[in-house]
Amino acid sequence: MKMLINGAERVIGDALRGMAAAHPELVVDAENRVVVRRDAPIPGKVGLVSGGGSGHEPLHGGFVGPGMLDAACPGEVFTSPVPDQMVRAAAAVHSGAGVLFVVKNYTGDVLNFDMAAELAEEDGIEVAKVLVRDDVAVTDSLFTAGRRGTGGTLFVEKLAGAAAEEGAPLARVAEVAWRVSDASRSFGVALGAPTTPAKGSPTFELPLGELELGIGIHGEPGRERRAMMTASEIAEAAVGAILDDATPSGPVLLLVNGMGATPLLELYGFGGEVIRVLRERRVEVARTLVGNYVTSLDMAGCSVTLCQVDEELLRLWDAPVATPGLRWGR
Amino acid sequence: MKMLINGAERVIGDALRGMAAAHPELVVDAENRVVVRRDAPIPGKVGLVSGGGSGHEPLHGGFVGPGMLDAACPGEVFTSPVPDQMVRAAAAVHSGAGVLFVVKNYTGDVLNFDMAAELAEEDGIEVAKVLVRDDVAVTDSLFTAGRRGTGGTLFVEKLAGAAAEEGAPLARVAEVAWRVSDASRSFGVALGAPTTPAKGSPTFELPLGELELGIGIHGEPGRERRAMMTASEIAEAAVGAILDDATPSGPVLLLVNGMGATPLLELYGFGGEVIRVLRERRVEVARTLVGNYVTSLDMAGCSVTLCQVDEELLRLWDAPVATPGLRWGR
Amino acid sequence: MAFRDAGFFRRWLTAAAGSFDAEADRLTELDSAIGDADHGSNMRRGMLAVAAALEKEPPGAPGAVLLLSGRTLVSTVGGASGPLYGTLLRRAGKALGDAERVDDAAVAEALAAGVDAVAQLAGAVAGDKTMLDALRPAVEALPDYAAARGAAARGAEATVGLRARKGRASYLGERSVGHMDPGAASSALLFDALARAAADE
Amino acid sequence: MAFRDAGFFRRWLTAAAGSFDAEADRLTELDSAIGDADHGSNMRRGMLAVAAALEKEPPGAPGAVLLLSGRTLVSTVGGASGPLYGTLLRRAGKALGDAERVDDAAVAEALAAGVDAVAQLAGAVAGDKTMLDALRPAVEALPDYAAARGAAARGAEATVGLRARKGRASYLGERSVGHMDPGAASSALLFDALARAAADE
Ligand SMILES: Nc1ncnc2c1ncn2[C@@H]1O[C@H](COP(=O)(O)OP(=O)(O)O)[C@@H](O)[C@H]1O
Ligand SMILES: Nc1ncnc2c1ncn2[C@@H]1O[C@H](COP(=O)(O)OP(=O)(O)O)[C@@H](O)[C@H]1O
Ligand SMILES: [Mg+2]
Ligand SMILES: [Mg+2]
Ligand SMILES: [Mg+2]
Ligand SMILES: [Mg+2]
Repeated sequence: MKMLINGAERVIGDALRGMAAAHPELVVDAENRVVVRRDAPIPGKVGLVSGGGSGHEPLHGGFVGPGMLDAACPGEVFTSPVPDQMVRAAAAVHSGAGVLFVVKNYTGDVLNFDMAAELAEEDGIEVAKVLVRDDVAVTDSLFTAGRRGTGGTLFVEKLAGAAAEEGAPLARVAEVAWRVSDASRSFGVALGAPTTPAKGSPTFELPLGELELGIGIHGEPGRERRAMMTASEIAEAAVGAILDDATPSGPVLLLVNGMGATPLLELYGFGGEVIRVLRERRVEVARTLVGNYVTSLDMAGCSVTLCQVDEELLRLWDAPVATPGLRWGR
Repeated sequence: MKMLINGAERVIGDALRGMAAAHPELVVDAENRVVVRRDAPIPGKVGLVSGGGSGHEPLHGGFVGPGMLDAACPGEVFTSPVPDQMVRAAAAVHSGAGVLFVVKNYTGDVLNFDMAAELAEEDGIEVAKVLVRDDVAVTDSLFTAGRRGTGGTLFVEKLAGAAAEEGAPLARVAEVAWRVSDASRSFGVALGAPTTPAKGSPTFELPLGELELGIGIHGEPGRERRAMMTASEIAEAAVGAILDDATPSGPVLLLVNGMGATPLLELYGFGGEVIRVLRERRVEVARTLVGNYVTSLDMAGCSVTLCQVDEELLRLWDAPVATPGLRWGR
Repeated sequence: MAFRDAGFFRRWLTAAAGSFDAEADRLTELDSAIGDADHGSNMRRGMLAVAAALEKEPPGAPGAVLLLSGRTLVSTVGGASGPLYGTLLRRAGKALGDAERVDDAAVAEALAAGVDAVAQLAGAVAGDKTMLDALRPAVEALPDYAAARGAAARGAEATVGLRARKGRASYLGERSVGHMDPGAASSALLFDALARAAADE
Repeated sequence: MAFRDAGFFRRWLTAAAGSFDAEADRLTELDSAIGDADHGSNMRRGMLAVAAALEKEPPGAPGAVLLLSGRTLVSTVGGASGPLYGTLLRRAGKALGDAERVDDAAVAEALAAGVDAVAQLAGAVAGDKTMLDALRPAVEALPDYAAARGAAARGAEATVGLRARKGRASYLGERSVGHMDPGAASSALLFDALARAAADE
């Protein structure tokens, strides 16, 4: 497999050095692997820290900035970062108002963030945690590690970030974050597998004429392999899986997310089908975002995320945000 | 090849319907294939119209909005739109102050826009035209169709769009556009070919261990095939080709552009190398943009564009813009 | 020398639409080697639109058939080939005026005028490896339709050895040598259909 | 019963680092089938960091060797395996205290405490298709190091038939059956290196 890299070992460091050079509004510590907004810590403001394996860009580093994250910790490709990074990030953004860890629900992420929370609290930093677990493809039962965090992470980081930017205290920011997390549902589909630099070949084989339903964002195969479907059928399957899990009783935010290698042209066509299905199922879409936001390297495919919102959450969504990956209102 | 579509014939119409559903701030006429900002025509404002083959998203439809284009005409995949679309777009955005056509220098685009200009002028609309021809991989001589328009298009549309938004008259907007066009230089590299819906297989074969230097954005092979290179070597080749053509005598805007399927993680690493080479060659980078902006469906690869700017152009770059693909300041 | 009415031109272009429908993949394949892999679908789309337009409201005069067809190509094809083939037919249509029947000499003259207009619009000359390398010898062989077909085919074949100086293929420089120009191949299809229409009379 | 000093533990973990370096691709391949294709590179990175740390400032006591190694794993591996293997070694290190030499019974007891800590942190039990399916039988076979190696290998082998209930592989449900758990495979490597270190004494 060909990659635009200097060697598998250098991928993360090189990317962070490039981020540092491209974004003077961020402080990027490529050695210790922490991305922090330049004006942190902001007196009186709760610090939002997230992180996870790399390969999902712009998540998380691209969501650092006013109105969203204060810091992000990029791990190795598809590998949770280590506690040292998180502790360093917490210290960098802590102004005395405490820190919220936004954690995608994977065993590795949970274990590392928990260790970090313990260490940060030993350092006198109050830490709260929100788990994102929005992927309805995973049955949440005793027989799994629980639902994965995928596209819903964007909503949690944006809305909790807006609350923190408004000056809400830690308990309130955490409450918003949990509310958003609980209100988010996602479903993903792969037309092809990603290739990690370390492995150098696709993480699974997907023959022509087949697709994977219910995939995650780490190159793991999905819940089910099926004969190739049209965009319209895929939209029905994805929306169907989400609504079967829980039908929203109010308006939703909609994320039509590309996995990395699916052209925006196709993604918009797919998004149109998703909106059609939602309309047929009488779900009101308040805001729509179409693009590559929570990716899986060069995976071909897409995911759909719905997040039910009330007036307050909608206001937080519309609030200004200024990050490399998401920006409006300033 | 697997695609997230309903059939090759439906790709453009479906994408436009999806755009219409996702972007209430745009008027998307999927049947006639014109994307117009909802508040057009704006009294006294010059209308900016661009267009080209589809498959380069967010270019051009994703650049419609305050501070950039007033309308865009999407053609079939990699095929220039037809004059009818352009005439319709011109009429939709014409407020009496005239219309500027932003045309990428390809035979098809030039011929169709020229026909449209004639027809629009017959309808009493004053039309000016700017050609974007920034690709240094093409020798501009009697023996070619002249340089292709690629990444520089983003700069022309943004800066001329800002000038038009400020209320500059047609002659002035055209002058800015030509100045930006003349000051822009690009070079592109492919690690893999794109697959068009109509053909269904990659437009050229690129064996493992090889890459194409000097590619365009339509799946055409490049100037030269070479053994695979590192990101650092590719950055040296791309920047070298640009500076060999013309070394900037002042600060530049830098676009590190992904062709569609190259992960942002790799693109940032590559961007870091580009900035390093520019620093070594004593070129001052005033602003940097990293991302997938002028794409070629699912092509793996990247391009580098430099645009030399003076104080006025830098101010126009920093001016607010609010489009689906590029947004800041509001 | 035979006279041709509107029906002849409609049969020609309808037959050509059939050829383009059948040969679209081959043309796209040619365009894939030295262009952007769309010539076949461009021409199929345009010619099927031409056939539909001619079927819907069949014009009564040869000139009107060519004008409508040319305008339809301009409105539906896009790319380089839309304006070029559109100009070819529109210019030829104008040359034929309102006459209800035209002789083969007039047809030859009109198509030659169309090719001149293409050359002027395109800024291309013989040997540039474009559709003109098939169109020019073809119109020069008219009014012998069979000879024109052969000349177009040979002209297209001869583009294989040429280095492109116009259109997308020119970006490839030396690498364009060794491939047939897709536009020249489609021009050969056009004159093949013309010869078949003439033979059927 | 033999006594073990810090050198023994350093040799164990340095040998293990060599195994992980050599076997990284195989572990990643296993993780690719039912996980995210990173277990090999995770463990190689972590264990090479352990070997480097032990080389740079070799601790003088068995407990300190394990503590330093565990902390290094936590700081360099990430993922699920970093905290889990880190906890295994840190907990075992704590159990060994400051003693300069420890007997095999103490080693067995310390590693068993480490495995208990892993189980508690991970919330996993036997049969969940995780590293515990190799770790648990291995520590139960201690202090016989060769038997522990065999038990770990058999435990890893037995995960092939299991359906995963913890970690990433659990997302696959039934589709996880038929593949060896990568963490169990790496645990077998760890006990293989331990047995070799013991045999070399
Ligand atoms: N300047 C030109 N003069 C004459 N013919 C041209 C010129 N440019 C392109 N062509 C013709 O157009 C053909 C390509 O048509 P098509 O693929 O439909 O358009 P595009 O190149 O815009 O994708 C070429 O094979 C060539 O024959
Ligand atoms: N809850 C758990 N309990 C015990 N072991 C686990 C648990 N979750 C994961 N593991 C182990 O971790 C291994 C995966 O490690 P690794 O691939 O490095 O981390 P990640 O799954 O985060 O990518 C699995 O094969 C399994 O043995
Ligand atoms: Mg992992
Ligand atoms: Mg084309
Ligand atoms: Mg073409
Ligand atoms: Mg893993």
